[in-house]
Formats: sequence, structure tokens, C-alpha cells
Amino acid sequence: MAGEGGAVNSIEVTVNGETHRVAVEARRLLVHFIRETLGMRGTHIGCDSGNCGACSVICDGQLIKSCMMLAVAADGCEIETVESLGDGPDDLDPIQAAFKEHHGLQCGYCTPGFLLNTKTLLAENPNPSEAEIRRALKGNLCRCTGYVNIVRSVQAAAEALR
Amino acid sequence: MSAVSGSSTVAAEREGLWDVLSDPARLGAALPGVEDVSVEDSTHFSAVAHPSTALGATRIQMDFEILEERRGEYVRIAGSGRAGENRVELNVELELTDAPGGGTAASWRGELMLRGVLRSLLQRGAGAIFNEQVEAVLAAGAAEG
Amino acid sequence: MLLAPTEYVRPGSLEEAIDELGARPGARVLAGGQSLINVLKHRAASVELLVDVSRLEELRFIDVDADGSARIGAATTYGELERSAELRGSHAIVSRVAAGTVDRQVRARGTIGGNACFADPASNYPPLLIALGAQMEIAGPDGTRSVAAEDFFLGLWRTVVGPGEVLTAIALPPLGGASVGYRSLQIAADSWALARAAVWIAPGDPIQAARVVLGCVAGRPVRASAAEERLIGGPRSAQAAADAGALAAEGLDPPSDVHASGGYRRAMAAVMAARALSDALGFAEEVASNGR
Amino acid sequence: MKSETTYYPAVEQSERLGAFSGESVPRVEDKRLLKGQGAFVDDLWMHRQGHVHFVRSPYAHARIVSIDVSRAEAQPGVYATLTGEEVGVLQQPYFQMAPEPGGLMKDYCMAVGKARYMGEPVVAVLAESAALARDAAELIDVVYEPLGVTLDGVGTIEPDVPVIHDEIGSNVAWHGVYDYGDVDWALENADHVVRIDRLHFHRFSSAPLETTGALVNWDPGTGVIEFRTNNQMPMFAAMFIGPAIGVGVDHMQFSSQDIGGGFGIKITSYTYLTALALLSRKAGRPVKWSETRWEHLAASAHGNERTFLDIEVPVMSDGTILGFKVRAFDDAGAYLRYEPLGAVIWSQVVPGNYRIKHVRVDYTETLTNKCPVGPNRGYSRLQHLWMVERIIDIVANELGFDPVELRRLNYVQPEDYPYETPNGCIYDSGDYPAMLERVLELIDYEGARERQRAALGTGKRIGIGIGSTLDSGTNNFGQSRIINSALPFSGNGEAAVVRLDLYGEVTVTIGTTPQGQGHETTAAQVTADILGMSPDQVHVAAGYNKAANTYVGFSGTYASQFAVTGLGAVMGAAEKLRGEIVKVGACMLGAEESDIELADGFVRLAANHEAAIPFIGIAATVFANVAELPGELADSVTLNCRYVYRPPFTVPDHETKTGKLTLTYASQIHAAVIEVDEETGLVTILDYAAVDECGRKINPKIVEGQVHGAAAHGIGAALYESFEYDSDGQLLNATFADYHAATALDVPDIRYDDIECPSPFTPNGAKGMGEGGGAPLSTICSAIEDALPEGAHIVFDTHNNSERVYELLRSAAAKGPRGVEVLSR
Repeated sequence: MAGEGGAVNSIEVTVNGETHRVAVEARRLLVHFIRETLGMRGTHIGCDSGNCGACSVICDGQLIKSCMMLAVAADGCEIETVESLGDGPDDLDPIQAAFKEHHGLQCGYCTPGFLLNTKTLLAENPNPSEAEIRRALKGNLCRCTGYVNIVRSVQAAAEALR
Repeated sequence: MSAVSGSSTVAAEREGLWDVLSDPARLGAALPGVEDVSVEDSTHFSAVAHPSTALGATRIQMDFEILEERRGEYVRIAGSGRAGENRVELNVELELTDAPGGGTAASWRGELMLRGVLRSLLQRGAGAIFNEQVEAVLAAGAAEG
Repeated sequence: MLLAPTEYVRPGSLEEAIDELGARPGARVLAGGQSLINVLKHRAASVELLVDVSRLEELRFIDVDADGSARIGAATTYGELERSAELRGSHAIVSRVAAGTVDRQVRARGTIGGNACFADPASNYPPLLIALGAQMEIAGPDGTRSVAAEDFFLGLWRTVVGPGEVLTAIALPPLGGASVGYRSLQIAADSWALARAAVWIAPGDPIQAARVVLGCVAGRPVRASAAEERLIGGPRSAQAAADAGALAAEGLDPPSDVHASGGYRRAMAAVMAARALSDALGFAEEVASNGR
Repeated sequence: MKSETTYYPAVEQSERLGAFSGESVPRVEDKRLLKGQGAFVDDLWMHRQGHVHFVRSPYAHARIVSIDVSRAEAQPGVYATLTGEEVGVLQQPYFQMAPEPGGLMKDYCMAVGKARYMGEPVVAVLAESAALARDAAELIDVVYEPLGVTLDGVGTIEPDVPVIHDEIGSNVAWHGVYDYGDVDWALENADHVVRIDRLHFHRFSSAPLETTGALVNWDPGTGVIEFRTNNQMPMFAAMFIGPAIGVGVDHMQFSSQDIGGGFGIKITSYTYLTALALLSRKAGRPVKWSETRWEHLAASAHGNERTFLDIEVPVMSDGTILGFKVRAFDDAGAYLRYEPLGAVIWSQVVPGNYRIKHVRVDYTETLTNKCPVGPNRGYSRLQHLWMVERIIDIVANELGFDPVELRRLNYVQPEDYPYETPNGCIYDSGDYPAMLERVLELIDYEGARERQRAALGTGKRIGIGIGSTLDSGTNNFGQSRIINSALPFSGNGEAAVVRLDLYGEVTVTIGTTPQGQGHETTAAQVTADILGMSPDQVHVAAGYNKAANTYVGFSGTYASQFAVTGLGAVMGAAEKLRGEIVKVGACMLGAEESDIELADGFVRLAANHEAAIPFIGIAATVFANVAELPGELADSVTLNCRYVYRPPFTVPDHETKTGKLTLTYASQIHAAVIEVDEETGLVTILDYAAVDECGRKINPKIVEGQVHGAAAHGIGAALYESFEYDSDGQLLNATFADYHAATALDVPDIRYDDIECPSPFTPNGAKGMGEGGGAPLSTICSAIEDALPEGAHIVFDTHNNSERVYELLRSAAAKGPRGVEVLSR
């Protein structure tokens, strides 16, 4: 990806288990680092104000929005993206399988964020109520499903993982 | 469009402060984070300034016109220019009186117009930021006047 | 979405951070970035040097003393506040407000100090910190100082934290037997607030002392002194809550925005105040989200 | 059934559907989307590509005095710029669908001479990176001369307001009167006339989560322009772009794989595609553009805003509603990018779900200094349907009818189908009374009324609302002639190719541009049924590709029609292929074609399953061993079968404004129980239910998902989402921070059920669906009004945030005008 100009810092960041030592412009957002610098396109951009959650990734075990963090600030962090889910390019992990079975996605643009949200939610709370699920998903916008089947998918994933 | 108004008291005598506020060169120099001032005539000047807030600075290019002045007590200024891809327009009148406890009491009211995405983003804060900048100008003017 | 060019440094200590800030007038503190990064993305402002304090251990702690007082590091995240058993013991309301802030992603990075320094009139913590009588601890080149929360907030993006200074901690006095309440009316659950009210009522009947603080109604949080005077000396009754609430927004001229007119905000500030008071005095149903 | 002969030529419905069609088979699309392997437009790149940033007008209306790009072009990493001035030379104004006066408009891909809405592109900057392009944009000096703005969709026609398009001379784009039955007679002879002053349908957008974007390369060698874009109606885009820049459709390639939602908003992106093409040619590079969210909200497309004035409703004392008379003003924004089609599309559903016979709509399409509108989900029908539902509830309240009974009484009845509307549209099938009954069960209507009584005096008021809507699908483009008799459009259609490849693989390509509707899955289901195999053995090419797939002029994904046009084409092509396979199989097995059946990927004798040839045997013979076949047979098969589905439309009548405007009428009836906080006006949805009817369902789970999604858009718009401009024409919610897209906490769980009334007019009994008709807008307005105290003002706007509801609550005590009056004989 082309240079952006401005000061450059060198960072070491681990993404899906692979450690990258690279120089990044200080102004570069983590989401652009993941998409453009690393060329991993599963993390999406849906807004410019940190509202939509399409760029959600897991940073040191916590769900964050990668458009609300500078790449340089991720120095030394462990990042997990949607590409880390499942075993190999064709395997669906239990969360992905639940979304497929319960039609928890339509256009699929918001889906990577919801999957990672679900992963961190179920790690903290293996048996969430519908209210807890909806509250947890609040930071991820979906414009296709009305959330109904996403909530069902999360419930099914929780079931499967218990 | 947001209506702006405010007041503050500065430790400077009125005439001196007014001299600064009514003189394009000195007023321009008093703008917060000013980088460059070019005076066209006694009522027109342009400035590039970097007014800063607790969150950072915004580079603004503005053309100013002193529309009306009453020696020592009143000045009305219009400005228009840009901040990045946004447009800024202001029209503010400033009144000076002797503050009871000494120094000069300044009160201002006017209109601030932002156009572009900042209009939406700053709809809750543009006025406050503007007042902060006016206070900065007065302080600088006081120091200078 | 794309920031203007900037520089970034992550100092290893508070001292270094203060040095960096002192050395560059264009430098600003970056904490969780959940507000600042947005400002920079839209180029509403740009920063020459971002001084990242988010990982400074000196700023990340929650200490609760035996007397029930609490000190919270400024870089403590909402998530940490939400999960802290100690804090839920000493100041449950602070945890509860953290838990209802925006969303999980923001709570994972956003900090209480950043929230305070952003000083958005719609922010959740400023009115609460004033109601709780918090002390804001500030470090700078000339050492440290402590400022009452009430004197800390000046207006949008404006606090008493000066150039080269860093908000380091927030000290909460013990609640003792005091009762507290907090209510917000939002455009939707966990979203923009239209009106907020935080209240603190000293123990004892009749009421000895009270603080009623409103958010979203002016550039900075507002003490509703008329409401407080009405409460003091009066009984701890549902009627007292209603009467004081009705006075809370008197004389205010709140700003309008796309979500609400100033007049509606004023009316809602009074409603939130009355409800927060009735929560505090124990006359309200279990607090649900969004003003209900 | 009388229908086939009465209204349309008889349609033969396939008996082969069944094994898989009708089953909720999991979607084939899902795996790649779940794995982050989708290919959305921003995921694509080309060698040497530059990144585009559009400099946009900060003014809602301003003359562009001068543009200086020199400082920007001098920046390192900046490749080129394109100004409106250049566009004025390089582009012809777009073809206009409107007759005069609107047709006089000169519309370009960027502002030429004048900017007419805030956010209109003025200059495009191309640079090595998007960040550098944005940096350079700040160095472009544009001098504007601000002009007065006009923002009110009704007031904009007044003589003294600024004129947006000088060529037109006023802000009226189109005007026409739709007069059906005899509304004057009805008003004179009705027992009551209910007069409603004003109803307003607000501006919002279904705002897909993926914004508009494109990677465009004008190849200097071949002269072919490649558009990799998420535009959802590429052939429509080509129709505008081609003539405007003098390029034939043969020199334009469009493709998309995965599209992150569209909802109609991505239909009018052809202006951006034009600008990107011109910039690519100028720079000699591929150009990539990804719209930011604020650009999307301010300058892609908004849904139509419509104001209804002076509504008069004649009602008989038994509750029979005879008709209505209304003046409608539709605010198209600054340009007619898809308009004035909306000025006729609504008339697909003139009487709504009701037996209303006498209707006069005086319709004016106006122009304002706001974002141009585009065909947002439920396009033009939901505005009208909302007004009809408001009429039903207001009539019920004012005349003291039970809103449920009034609906039952006036609904088109099951025995009425096929039902001809006053303007000649044919409702194909349905059962609204049964749907109403079911939806009321789902929300426990009686129980809810109990709760409503019990809540009185608690500070919380309960309201129960009903919304009946239609989702008219497969439209007849001939209706465009009703607004402009000179337009060369009529009918509709879609194309598909089903082929048998060398090793026996079955491949399907279609002309549609799916955005999450699962076309790959449902196309595989019907193909599998027809060819006697399983869906996972059918490969449906993902996405749209003009060069690789087949297409017709109507190709795309819009207006609730895939199940009819898309699957109709796939079924036709699959039947053709089946015929060829049977022919070849019969020859190879030495049998009669009538003895042959297809099963499990084999051609076999119905009587002897041992005598069977796998599809690979058929394909290998035709492609690689063709000398084995008799010449005439070899010459008569291709195993590569294209079929174009054409609905049986005729051209509507321009003079009477009548005709068969759409083929199918799916319907939805919603019901909600809400709670209104008396002190704050805050509305909370306690219970929500939707009952759907869309004919035969090919994949029930996908249908249910569409119902959920459409419901969420309506709920969001009703309570949270509204584009608001200040008096200066500045958009006040230009980001998702202030344009509050509904979250998982805002959309309730939706109780769902369905009934099935197969359409007699379609090849598979299905009806197009997906738009939902905006039922929640009607339902929530109905519920809010039901919750208001006696004497309150009517609910007059589709958008009701807490402050508006607070004002409505207070209006009761104010005893002021209520926005409605009743005249009784």
C-alpha cells in the first residue's frame, strides 16, 4: 500500500498468531493497517465515527473497533481477526456454523464484527440471556437482518459451545 | 448557524484594548495560533491561524472585515474563510466597558456559521469553541494593548 | 476517516509524558482515543504529537480504602470500572454508569480520565463526578494539584487541565450513608443523551445536604441549586423528590441540536432530576435503561 | 381459476419444483462471508491504481466562481484532479426521464457552474493513497458565491423562492392528476367526510452498511471501461453513463461479487461512476473510490420525502370507506436521478389493501437544495401506503369505529381475487383478514387491550397499532409512460443461462446483482429440482458480471422481483437444458424421450433405473465425442441454454393513467404494542409481530430474514432515523453518531408467521418480496396515536422521536387544532 506521508514508527504486532515487524505512519488507523498493509480484507469499514463495529477485532482478548485505534498504538498487541476463526479456509467454527444455520447474515458485510463480538461475549458469559446478548451486540450495526436471526445465532452458538 | 455570545473581563485599559481590536495588523497578530497576517487596508485583513483547543488545533484561513467601530467602545467584525474542506463564517459585535473592579469588561454577540461535515459534528460545541477563541483574542489583545 | 499527519509517542512513565507534553506545545494526550480519534478522523482538529498514556500503569488502578473512599487512575477503562468488585462495593453507581456507556468496544478502550477531559456536555461522567464530590488530581511540570470536580469542567473540550498537564487520578470520597441516583434520557439505549441528572443526598432525615447536577443542559455540568435548597431541611419523601426535581432546571437555557430543542431538554432535565432523586431516596422502581 | 384467462395469458406453472424448492436450505453464500473471504468492492485493487477523494460543496446552493487546483496538483503523490468545469466539456447532460419541465434539467456527474446541495461533488482528486488525496483536497481553492436555499418540499413551488435549475424556471419537476372512479360523487354522497390537514413522510435512508464504491479503469488500449462496483442496477447505470460520455454499452464492463447491502440506495451511483471513468481516462490509471459514511449520508441518495395536504375521505355510516382525495408533494431533492418514476410507482397500490374505489391524487414532484432521492426500500409505495393506513386509523378514531373491524370491513376479501384496482392493477392473490387475525393472536390483542386499561394512571400509556402493507413486485416499466409518454420503456424481464459443462457440472449465471438475498442458493434450489439433482451439485456464479453472465436491460436486483423474474429465467433455462439432456439421453439409451427421467444427476429410463447415463456422459458426448451423435441431434443441442423470463405485460395508458403496473402483490400485516412514557414521550416497543404473504416460498428462511430486515428499517425510521437539515441546508446528521441507525437494543424480537397464497400469474407461484412496504411506519404511528390521550393532535409524521411524542401528549391539554375535522350529513 502506498505511503501516506507523516511520521513513521516501527511496531511489532501479532495478527492471528503471525508477528509483523513493520514501519507504519503514525496517522494510520489499525483497520487500514489490517486491510491495506496486511491485505486481510475480512475486517470491514462501515462508518467513519466508530458507530458501526464492522471493523471490530479482538485486541489482547478484548473486542475493540480497529477504526478507533491507531496502528502504532497496537505495538506489542495480539490481534485476532475474522480470518482466525475456524480451522483452515473451509472450516466453520461453532459460532460461524450457528450464524449459517440460523441465517444470521444476509449481505455479510457486518458479519465478521458480529462473529468476533460473539466470540468475546461467550468467553465472558457462556450462557447469556437475550437481553445480555442484545446489549453485547449494541456496538455492531446490521442493516439487513433486524438482529433477530443474529440473536438466535448467538444463542445457538452458546448452546453449541457449552 | 449558531448564535454566539459571551463576556469576559480582561486586565487592560479600554482604549488600549480597543486600539488592538480595531487595528487589522494588531488584531490579526492577536488571533490564537496566528501563522500569517496580511493587511489589505484599514478595515480588511486576512489571516492564517491555528487556534487550538484541549483536543488539538484547527488550521483556519480567514478574510476579515471591520464593519463598524465606535472609538473605545464598540467594534463589529465579519470573517469568512475555511477550515480544511469546511467553511467558516462569522459576524460578531464586541462592546467594551470599564469593569467595576478595574480593567475592561468585554461582551460579544453574533453568529457563527459552519458549512460542511463540521456543521453536524460540532453542532453541540461550535459556539463554545468560538467563545474560547474570542477570550484568547481579548487576552492577547490585553497583553499587547 | 483519514487523519492529518501526526506524530506518536508512548512514554514509559508519567514523568516522561509530562516532559513530552512540555516540549511540544502542539502535543496532546491520547488515552483510550474513543473520542479523540474521531475528532482527528474528521479533521475537526489535528495534533502535532500524540502522547499515548493509555498503558501507563501509574494511571491504571482502582484503589478502594477501608473507609470506603476510592482513587481511580485516569487511564482506567470503563470495562475495568464495570468489572471492579471493590468499586461496586464502594461506589456501585460509578460501575453501573460505566456498564451503560456506549458499547463493549468503547468500554474496552475508553477511559474515565479521557471522558472527563473530553468534557462533552453530553458525557456521562462529569455530572456524576461533581455529584459524588470527586477530586481531580492533575500532574504537570510544576508538580501535582487537586481540583474539585465542580471546578474542573469549563466547557466543551475545556477543563482546567493546562498545557503540559495530565489528569492522573480521580478521588472519590466515601459515600458513607449517602444515597445517590443517576438518570439519563437518550435518543436510544446507550446513545446520545438529551438530559442527565446525578444526585447525592447526605444521610439523615430531614435532609442535611444534597447535590443535584445536570448534564446536557449547558456547556458544562450545572448544579441545580434551587433543587438542592428545596431538599435541604426537608423530609426524605417521594414528594420532596418531585418538588425538587421540578425546580431543577429553573432558569436554564439549554442548547438545541438535531435531537432535541432547548425547551425539551430543560423539561427533561427536570424529569431526570426528579427520577434520580426518587431513586436515591428509594421511591423508584428498579432503574432500567434510557430514562425509564 | 378465472384469473389466467381474465387478466393475463395462461401461465404454465412448473410441477417439478418441490424436492428442494420450499425448503430452508442453508445458503451457499454464507461460507465465504463467514470466513472473511467475501469480495466487496473495497477489497479489490488494480496495479497502478490511484485513490479518489471528492471535494464537496459545503454550501447547499452556490455559484462556483472559480476553482484553483494548482496547489493540490503540486503535491507529491497527487496524480490528477477533475473539476466540474472539465466535466461540463467531457460529459453531455444525463438523459432525463421526466418530460418538461423537469426534463429540461441539465444534470452532470459533478457540480457544473453551480452546487445545488450540501455535499455535491465539485472536484475529484486522484492520489497515490486516499490519505494523500484528502490532504491535497484541503489545498484546493474553490470560490463560491452563496445563493438562497429552498428546503421545503411544498413551499419550494412558491414564486419567490430561489430557482435551483434555471433551465426549468421553477422548482416543479413534474405535475399530474391521477383521477380514478368519481371522488366528487363519493364526497357528495358520503355520510361523513373526514378532512386531514397534513401528513408528512420524512426523509431517511436504509443506509446499507457498505457504502458506495468503485474501482474503475478506462483501458486506453481497448477503450473498454471496466466498472467493478456495488451499483445494484448496472444496466440502468449504463443507460445513463453511455450516452453522457459517448461510450457504447459494448465498451462498458460491469461486475460485482459481494455487495454489502443496497436497498435501492446504490441504484443512482451512476453519477460517481461517470466521474471516476472520466478521471481514469484523464489520469491513465485505474481509480478507486470508497465513499465515507458522511459522504454516503449527505450525498448518495435519500428516500423520498412526501407531504400530503388537504386529504378528504368519504365514509359511509357503516364504515365503508369510499375513497380519498389528496394533494401530494414529493421532494426529490436537487436532481432527478431516478425520478420522476416515484410519481407513478406509488400508483401500483392506489387503494392499499382496501376496496377503495374513488381516488384523486394531485401529485407534484418538487426540487429542493437537499440530497437527491433514490429508490429506497419500499420506494414510493410505502409513502402512499402509510398515508392510506393513517387514513384508516384516523377515520376509525374520529368516527368511533374499532380499527380492527374497520380494516376487516374494508379489506379486499379473499374471494375478490384477482382484484382489479381503480387504476387497472391486478392484485393476484391474498387473504388480509386471515393475516390480520393471525397477527393479532401473535401480540395477544385482547391481552394487550387489558394491559392498556391497567396502565392508565401509571405514567406509562400503552398503545396498540396495526399496519397493513403491500409489496408490489415485478413492475411493468411501461408505467414510466404514464409520466412521460415519450419514454421507450415497457415490460420487464431477467435472463439466465444454465449450462452443462464438460465434466457434467451444472453452472447457472443470472443477470441479477444480489446484496444478501441469497440468489446463489435459491437459483440452485429450483435448478436442482428441474434437473433432478441436489442444490450443492449446482454452481451458481456469484455476483454480477456483464461479460461473463447473461443480462437484459432490466437486469439488476431491485423492486421485489427476483423470485419471479430471476428464478423465472433460471427455471426457463433449466427446462431448456433438461430438454436437451433428455433428447441426448434418449438417443444414447435408444429410448423415447417420454421414457426418460432425470434423477440424482443421471439420465435414466423411468422403467429401468439400471439403464442410466450420468450427466458427465451426456456432456462428454456432446462436447468431446460428438461424432457419436446423429448430426441433426448434434446440431440441435448446445447444453448452454439461455432463457429470458418476460412477464405478460402490455403498455399502460398514458391518458387515463391506468394499466397493469405490477405482476404480484405480496403483503405484510404488522402489529405492535408500545409503551409511551408520559413525562418524556419516549416510546418503547413491548411486543411486535409481522405476518407475511408472498405466494409460494422457495426458501422460507430467506423470506423470514427479509421480513425481519424490512421491519427493522421501518422501526428505525419511525423512531430514530431522520435526515434533518438546518435552515441553511446543512445536514445535521452527517455521521452515524447523529443519524442513529437502529441497534440490537432498538429493534425488538419480531414474532413472525406467514400464510401462503400462491400467485396464479408467475411460473413458480412465488411473489417478489423483500421491501416490506414500510409496515412498521404505519404500525408505530398507529400505536402512538392509540396511546395518546383524548383530544390529542393526530400523528402526522412518519418520524416520531421522543420530543415529537412529548408534544403530541401535551397537545391534548392544549385543546388546540387537532389536524383533522369531520363533516357529517
